Amino acid sequence: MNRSRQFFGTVAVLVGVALCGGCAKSPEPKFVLAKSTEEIVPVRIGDEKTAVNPVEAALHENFGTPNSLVAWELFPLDYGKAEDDLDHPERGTEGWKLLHGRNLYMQHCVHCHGTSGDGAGPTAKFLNPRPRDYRLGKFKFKSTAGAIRPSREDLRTTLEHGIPGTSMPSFVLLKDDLEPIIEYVRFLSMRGEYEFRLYKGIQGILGRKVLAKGGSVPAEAPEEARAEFNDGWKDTLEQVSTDLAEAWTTADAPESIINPREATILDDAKVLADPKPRGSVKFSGETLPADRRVKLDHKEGQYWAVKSLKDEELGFVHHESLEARTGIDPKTGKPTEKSLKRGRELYYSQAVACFKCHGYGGRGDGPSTEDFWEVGNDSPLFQYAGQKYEVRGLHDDWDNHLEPRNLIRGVYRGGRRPIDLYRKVFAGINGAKMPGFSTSLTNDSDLWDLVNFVTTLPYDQSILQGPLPDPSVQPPAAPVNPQASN
Amino acid sequence: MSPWLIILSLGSAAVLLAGALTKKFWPAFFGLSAVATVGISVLAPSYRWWLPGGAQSPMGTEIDDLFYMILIITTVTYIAVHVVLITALIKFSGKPGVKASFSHGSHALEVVWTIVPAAILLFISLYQIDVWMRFRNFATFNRHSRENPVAEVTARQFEWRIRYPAPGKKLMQKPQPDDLYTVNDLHVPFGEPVVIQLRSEDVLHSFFLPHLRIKQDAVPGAIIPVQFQANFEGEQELVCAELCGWGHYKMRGQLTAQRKSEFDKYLRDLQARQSDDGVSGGRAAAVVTQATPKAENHP
Amino acid sequence: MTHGHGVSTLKMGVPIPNAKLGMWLFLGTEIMFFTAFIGTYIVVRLGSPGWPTDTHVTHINILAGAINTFVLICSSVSVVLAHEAVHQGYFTKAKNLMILTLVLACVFLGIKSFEYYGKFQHDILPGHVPESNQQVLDKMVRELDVATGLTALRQRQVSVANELAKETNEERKPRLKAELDVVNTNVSGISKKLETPEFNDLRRKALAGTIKLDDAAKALEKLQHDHPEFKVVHEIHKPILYGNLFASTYFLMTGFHALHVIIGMGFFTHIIMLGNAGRLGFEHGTLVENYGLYWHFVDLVWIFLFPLIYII
Amino acid sequence: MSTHAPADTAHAHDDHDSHGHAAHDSHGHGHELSFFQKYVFSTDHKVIGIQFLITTLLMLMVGGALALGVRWQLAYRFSTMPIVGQLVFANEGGQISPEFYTMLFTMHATVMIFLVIIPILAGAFGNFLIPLMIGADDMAFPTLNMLSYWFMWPAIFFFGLSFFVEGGASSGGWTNYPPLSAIRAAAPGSQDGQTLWLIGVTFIGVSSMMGSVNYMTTIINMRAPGMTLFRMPMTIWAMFITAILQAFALPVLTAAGFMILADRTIGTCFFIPGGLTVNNTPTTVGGGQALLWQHLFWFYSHPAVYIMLLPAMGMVSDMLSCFSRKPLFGYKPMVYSIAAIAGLGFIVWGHHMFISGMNPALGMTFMISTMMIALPSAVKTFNWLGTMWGGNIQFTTPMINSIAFVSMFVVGGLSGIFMAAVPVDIYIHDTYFIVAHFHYVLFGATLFGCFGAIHYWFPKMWGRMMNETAGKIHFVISFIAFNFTFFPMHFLGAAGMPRRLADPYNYPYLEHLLPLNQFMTWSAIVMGFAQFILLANFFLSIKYGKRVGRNPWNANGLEWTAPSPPGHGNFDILPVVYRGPYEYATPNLDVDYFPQTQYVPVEQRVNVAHGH
Repeated sequence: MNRSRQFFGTVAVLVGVALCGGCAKSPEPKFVLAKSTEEIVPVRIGDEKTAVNPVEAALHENFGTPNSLVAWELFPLDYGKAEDDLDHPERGTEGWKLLHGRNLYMQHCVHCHGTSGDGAGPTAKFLNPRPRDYRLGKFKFKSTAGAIRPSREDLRTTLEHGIPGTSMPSFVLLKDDLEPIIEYVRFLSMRGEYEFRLYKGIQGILGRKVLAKGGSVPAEAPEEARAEFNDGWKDTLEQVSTDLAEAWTTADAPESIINPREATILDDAKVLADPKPRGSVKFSGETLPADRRVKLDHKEGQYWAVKSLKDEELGFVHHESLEARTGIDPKTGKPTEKSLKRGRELYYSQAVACFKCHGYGGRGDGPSTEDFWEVGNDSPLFQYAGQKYEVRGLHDDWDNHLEPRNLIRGVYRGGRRPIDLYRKVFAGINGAKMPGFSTSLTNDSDLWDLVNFVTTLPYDQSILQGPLPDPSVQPPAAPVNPQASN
Repeated sequence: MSPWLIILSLGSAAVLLAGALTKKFWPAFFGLSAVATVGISVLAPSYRWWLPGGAQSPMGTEIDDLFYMILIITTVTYIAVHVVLITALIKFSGKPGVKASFSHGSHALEVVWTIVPAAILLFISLYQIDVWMRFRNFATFNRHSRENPVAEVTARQFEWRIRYPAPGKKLMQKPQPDDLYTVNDLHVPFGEPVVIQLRSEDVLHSFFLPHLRIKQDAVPGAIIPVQFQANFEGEQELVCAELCGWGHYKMRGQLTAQRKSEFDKYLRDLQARQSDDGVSGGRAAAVVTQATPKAENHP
Repeated sequence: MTHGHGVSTLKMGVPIPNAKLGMWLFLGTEIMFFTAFIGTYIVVRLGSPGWPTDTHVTHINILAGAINTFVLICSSVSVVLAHEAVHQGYFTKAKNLMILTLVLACVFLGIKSFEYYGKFQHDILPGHVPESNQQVLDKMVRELDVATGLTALRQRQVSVANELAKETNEERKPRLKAELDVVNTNVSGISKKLETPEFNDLRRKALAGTIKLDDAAKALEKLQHDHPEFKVVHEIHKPILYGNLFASTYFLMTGFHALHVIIGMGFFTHIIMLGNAGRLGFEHGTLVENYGLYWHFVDLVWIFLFPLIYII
Repeated sequence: MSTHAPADTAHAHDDHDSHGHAAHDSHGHGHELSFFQKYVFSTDHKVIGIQFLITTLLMLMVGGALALGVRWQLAYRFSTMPIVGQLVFANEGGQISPEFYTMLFTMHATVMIFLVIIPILAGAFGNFLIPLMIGADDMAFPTLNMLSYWFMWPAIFFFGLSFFVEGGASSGGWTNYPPLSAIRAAAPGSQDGQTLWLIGVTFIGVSSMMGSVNYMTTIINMRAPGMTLFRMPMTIWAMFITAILQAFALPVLTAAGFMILADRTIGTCFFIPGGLTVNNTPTTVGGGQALLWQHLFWFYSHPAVYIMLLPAMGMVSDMLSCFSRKPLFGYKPMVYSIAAIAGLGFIVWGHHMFISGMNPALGMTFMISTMMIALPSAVKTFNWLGTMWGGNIQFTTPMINSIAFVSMFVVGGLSGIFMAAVPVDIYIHDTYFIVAHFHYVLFGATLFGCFGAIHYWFPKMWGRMMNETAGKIHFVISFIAFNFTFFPMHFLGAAGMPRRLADPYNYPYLEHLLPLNQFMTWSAIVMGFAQFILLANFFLSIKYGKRVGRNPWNANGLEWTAPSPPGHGNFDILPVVYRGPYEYATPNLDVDYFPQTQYVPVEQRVNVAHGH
């Protein structure tokens, strides 16, 4: 009997210990502060009794924590107002979309992109390329120009198609759930950018030197100094939030989207002498809006009948027009030899110089990848701006090593449609070293020639053959930053 | 909790109690476990803890039939073995002073219980060889679908990349400029055997269509044709069934089976979308016109 | 575990000492070990549409292999004689025969390393063999870059410059500056000397893939003639399809065999040391026999490997 | 050392030490040995066996903890995982990362297979029982034996270390399929963790190889006088055949391990096909075959499945016969069955690869051989039933565990037929049906067999009994929780739930399985904690258990004639064997057992049934 008691006593103790270990309080997910924000020494703001980190306080007030989110009306954020929807009872809660988005984000995205959207989740460090850090407000693959934020539609495209050639998979099957995720990603991005800009704001008020040492206005600083800081800080908060709100509002405006400069070929069209192939012909000669889908009908060899589906406009386009604009042979739908030749010329030209990054053989191993590149002012490592990365090769704005695309593989991260490639050539890739050529190549047909060249490369490498550019020209000293103009 | 479960648990308690009172606790215990096992298996389908609906492909139906055949054989064996076991436990529970019967075995019994299972097992294996050969032997595939694979499915970490030939063309092993690409959503015409070419770009994956009972590993370095026939119209799951890395569970795809005409239209739409160059009357239109010389006037 | 004296008639089991039985069983596991390798070789070879068999391409030396086979067979004989000598009590003779075996094993390894040297010379190493024209050219570019040494130097340049920029201690700055100057001079000197127009031209064309292999070989030869620094670049040979797989299996099988040879040499050394110490006696009969068994096994494996790798 | 004196003279010399064999001189005098030589680096097979046993019991808890991690994720996907989540994944609110999940199940399998099941059977019981049951004074090569134990520790160390290196532990599944495991960039766990895993497995391989050569030599050559092959207990037969399997299958895995290690480190390409792009690292060059690894791996690992089962079968046969107080039914068919399982075990490996894209004709061949291997298993089951039938069954803890073994083995065996049938396997391959199947065999059968064996031979190890009540409570909880945990897995498999998914409910057709999974998880937790009862019972009984004499179970085997615990050299008199080990309930004897060593004068023999 005694012996049995000993057994069970021991067992009970062991079980108890194990249970206590297992049932400790579960941690809450938390937004991580950027490294730079953490360096700020707390100050007393306004009439506060205790010193706080001003950026942290502002973030907490305006965005909350993952478990209690705060949606700011000022931002163009559809956080999901409460609805009466019997089919979806969860929509009755205020902010349901953001909450739903957060839940989905915590299930599908957090491992790579991190709770704060800093691209530093537990899985991130092993992925190549690294997951996006949303906090700079920069997105690579989008249809909007330059540094403009991505539209909701762009984010949806990325989620639906994934990013081929990277670890970002396609989430196309989430369907209705995509919208909340997009909204939450926008929320995280705004939050991160807000943080980043506030830091820059403090830097502006206090000067860079103080911050470089990780300093701020000490709590015991003279009253005037603190008052001055508080005034400046108030302005900064206001300025940053309105700027941000505007930036994100612009993103969804239709005019932010890049379309081919000559989006239609109708303006070139000539009305035939006998304008009666099919009843009355109404042709204005004006440029049709880009979103209007047009169908072509093959007609008598050299002419194309163009019919707008929307309002039955009918016009005739010269056979050569399509070819002249986009380098496509309308008979075969394939790029013309002339276009490919011109594309090659541009690829190896000193003005466009694609080969410098994408390589002499299009394999993404150009001379630029052999150089050491400088840290930019905008990068998270801006305190080292002017110094060089010790890893050879290009770096993106997130300080990650960057490999120019291998054009032979036929994998296009931003999408493989001609319009996607056009946009890349037109405006460059935001955050990466790919510059836009909208200013250097004023003629759209040049851009299309490049697109044709690039889309043909995976299937026919013979178009690379020919003399190589003059070796005496060194690679450019600094990258052409597409954001510089914005 | 369903009433069945309540009845089950109360019954179990009663049996165990009765066993304990009659000093037959252990026979009752093991007997109960056997009864419970069978019982829960009978109940399982009503909780949908069972095959995900009837098989939606002819091959799947045959596999289901085999499954049920084996299930019957094994259930009978299971019950028989346990009846003997429990009987032995009840009948021969130890009694003090009683000596067990002295026997080293029986040659006749050994022969019987070697030959009977052997015959059954041999029957099972020979019975199903043709199903297996139809699944894996390419020569038995429908000739038309074998020569005209509907798509190439390339598995990669962690998604299914799908490549269709342009409408009216054949799928080539080497990618063609006019191939059509999608991701995670495989469309096929329904009601006819189709063949896909299965590839892998990085590690092992497995192309698993649970509702069609189709599964085939995607082996890097190999192209494996897989034939199946979707007997439904609509969408079903496509799952990766071979560990392929950290995001294995993320590799969710979908099989959409459509009427032939809808499938063709799907491909044409895909083609138009993919050749979109933002220029009205540009490449998209040209390509569509190329594929269908007589343009349709309705969208 | 030796059995010097007679075995009881009531002893169950087989009439051999435990140690010998153990050795036989161990050799059984060893057979399976090499079976896996040989099986792999057969599978990958039959499973590959092509295989490099031309000895000019693979730099396999059949003669060396044949000599090695002969050497190993001789050593097997000498080890048997050594065992016999121990049994008969001629311990010095046994020791001498063991020394002979050891020497033969050394000869084997010598010839083997000569062969390996050839492989290294021509870079027929796993993962190093180009299997397409572009890979040949890429490899040449890589080796050219290594030959100039500029990549490493430029790396150093950057890290010293960064160190200098980060350095707050004024006293240390001059030293870093001086170092930076030295590196800078080195870089520009070497660059001027080696990065000639011909060098750049060859490199560029190779990267673009627009140069024929023969032309590249000629250009490389000229570079090597002008600058001995480029001598380390391997000569350009045609791509070898399945060359990497060949090299993998070759090194795997011969490597593990050589490892077994080395272990066997350790055994022989043990016996020789016993002999030198004058402690070799009748009780070592089983030990010598076991070592001999092991050695026969090593010999046998080679007899399989020789035709598999060298002849077919 | 094994020159036993003739049997009849052995009685005269009970002073064992006075024999003074050469081999004994070095370790024949216990009092001269230091603590380390006696208990740590001991060459005594009993000490080594107990070392193995305690190590594997501890590893069982480790492997169980890893399994609970897996179960937790399946029940509460991406919510706070106790302990690990709080410690490692605080920023994410305690939800584990998906790659950590892959590491959990990989290391669960690794620990359970390589550090628990194989060593507890071959290492612990093999070591402890073989010399005792065949009447030898120790293993043939005691030093090798010691090494085989200590070679396990580097493996434990490397497996443990792998959790703390960059990228974490191996995450390619215990099957370690390349290219996932061969290319460093393919998964976080494919970095250094995978290398450590391979090194660890190589150590286990060397350890097993040393052990199996030792067992084979001992069993062949060191049996006591009279112990003919067909008088050996089933345990010994099973151990013998297991050792053969291990010795001749394992080197293949070791060789394959070296190859994959070379692929990972020095640029060979045995298992890496050319032209792959994994995680954007440079495209692979070469032309190896990914499937080759599967062939080599399963060439070992299918026999390994029997390595993980046969010894338990043997021990259960002994226990069933003893507690049915009745001779084993069909001794020779049982032996032939084991041999047949081992023989066929070498030619069925392809059934793990039915859907891997290998030649369909091969698939057919493997299907038939796989179906046929079910036959000896069935024969064994029937023989166990035959043993109990007509017996005088005593429901001791070892016995109820053995009955559980039979019952669970039937489930595991029958579910095997589903997957042996290739067309059905197309559907259930890599689903939870497989998981259910092998857990029924490995846990339901083998581990319950081991639990029984621990209770059965504990008195021989320590001279004390384990507590019967605690043993029965442990059994009841474990058995119920085990079935609650693993039986529903058949349903999950039938519902098409694939293995190794960190979040199966990502697929809508599996969403309704969540409550069932939660139920299973809680059952698993109960099962896990129930093992503390076993541990407590084990360790406390060493000190407080009831003292017993040499033969507490009235069993026949040679081991029961040795003192409890046996001293150095095991037997105080060299045993001579007169009959097989299963002569229970012999007519015309007063008692119902008839030890193998009991001598019967000639004039009485007519009245006593002959042994084997």
